[in-house]
Amino acid sequence: MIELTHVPIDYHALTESVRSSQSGAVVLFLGTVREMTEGRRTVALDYEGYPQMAETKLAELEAQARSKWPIDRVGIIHRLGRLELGDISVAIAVSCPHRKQAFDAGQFLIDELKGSVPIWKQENWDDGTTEWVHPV
Amino acid sequence: MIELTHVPIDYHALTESVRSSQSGAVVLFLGTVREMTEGRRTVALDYEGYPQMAETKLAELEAQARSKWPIDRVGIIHRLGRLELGDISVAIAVSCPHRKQAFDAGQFLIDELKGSVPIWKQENWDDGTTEWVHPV
Amino acid sequence: MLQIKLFAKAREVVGRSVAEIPWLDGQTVLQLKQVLAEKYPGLQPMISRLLVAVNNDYAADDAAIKTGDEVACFPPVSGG
Amino acid sequence: MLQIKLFAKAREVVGRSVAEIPWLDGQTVLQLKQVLAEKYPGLQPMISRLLVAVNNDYAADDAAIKTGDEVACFPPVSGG
Repeated sequence: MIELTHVPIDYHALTESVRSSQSGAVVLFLGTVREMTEGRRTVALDYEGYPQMAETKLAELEAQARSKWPIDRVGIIHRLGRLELGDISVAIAVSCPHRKQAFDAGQFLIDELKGSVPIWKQENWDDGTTEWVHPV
Repeated sequence: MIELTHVPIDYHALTESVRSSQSGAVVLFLGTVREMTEGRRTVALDYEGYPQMAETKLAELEAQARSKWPIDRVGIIHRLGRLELGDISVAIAVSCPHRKQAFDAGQFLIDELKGSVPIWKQENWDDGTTEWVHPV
Repeated sequence: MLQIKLFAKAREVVGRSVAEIPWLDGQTVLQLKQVLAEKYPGLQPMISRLLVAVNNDYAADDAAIKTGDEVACFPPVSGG
Repeated sequence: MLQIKLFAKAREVVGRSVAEIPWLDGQTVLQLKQVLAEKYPGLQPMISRLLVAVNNDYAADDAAIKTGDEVACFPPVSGG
């Protein structure tokens, strides 16, 4: 299941959707809005996406991950719009027969998502300025 | 938070308990009862623990993990007793400023838990036989 | 004419989410970037980092674009 | 007398969750395993894999045990 949403992510439902008695391991990753970045204080992040292409790229990532690991089920939800401190921007859940597969697949999916899925975020610093985030 | 329990694990509450605006990443690991193991079919697992020592060892693991990664919050719950297919036997949630730290810490905690925490499981195969699981 | 969806800082500096420019089939991604930067000077400081997607996939500088393609232009992604 | 908590297959083959054996302070973990295997022959096939914990920590074969210590004996762990 791949989804872009403007409402809070229900990661509990996402995790339930990947559980299965065929799998011994589930890994869930949550990206959340962190207050401090290199000494500067964030008050909110604005996420903008290119929805059709983002969904296409996420489906490609799922296919790549499935070619590398024996994934049972996988779900990815990315939120768009204004997010406050602590809010969940992205949730990735994956189930596999064994734990190392699930950890590796989960880490691959979030690393690749950050590198190739057309979504952008803008910092809203506590001094009132805004700044588009450049990838590291 | 470290806990041994005989009731179903509420991993949603566990995950909420580690979320924090100081952290950009949460990783949750769930171990679940898998039906097939090397071609044999499980109907249930019975988990037995040595509670005082298990809690001591889990607290030591948390301290070790905190010495290796900048962990914000961590929670570990292990279930004991009879578990059916798909049930969650263990849940580990960890939050860190960055994602690689959270993945590495989560994987360390489940790997070490399986190696040193005094809990044992017994297979109930579908042919009616039972068998204590030997670590691999 | 070719329509180009714009996102993030590219959308912001251009001041609109869709740009429209005259187009000859066979012109390339690199030519698109040059035409855009000429028409919208705000894009010039970021031109070397601009990405172009054609039909929901990243396109290299030498890829040809034809009218009717779905085209988008944006800075490096920063989601997650 | 020394009380020894037994878990998993060790508990099962002994048929009880606590064993009690005569003990002289200063005897070692290795001696404990030998005394247990003598008293409970069901433990003999697993004696080389048996683990002993003293006061909630794993104890090596040459560690000394004294009466009053919390002692447990069990096979390699398999939780998770």
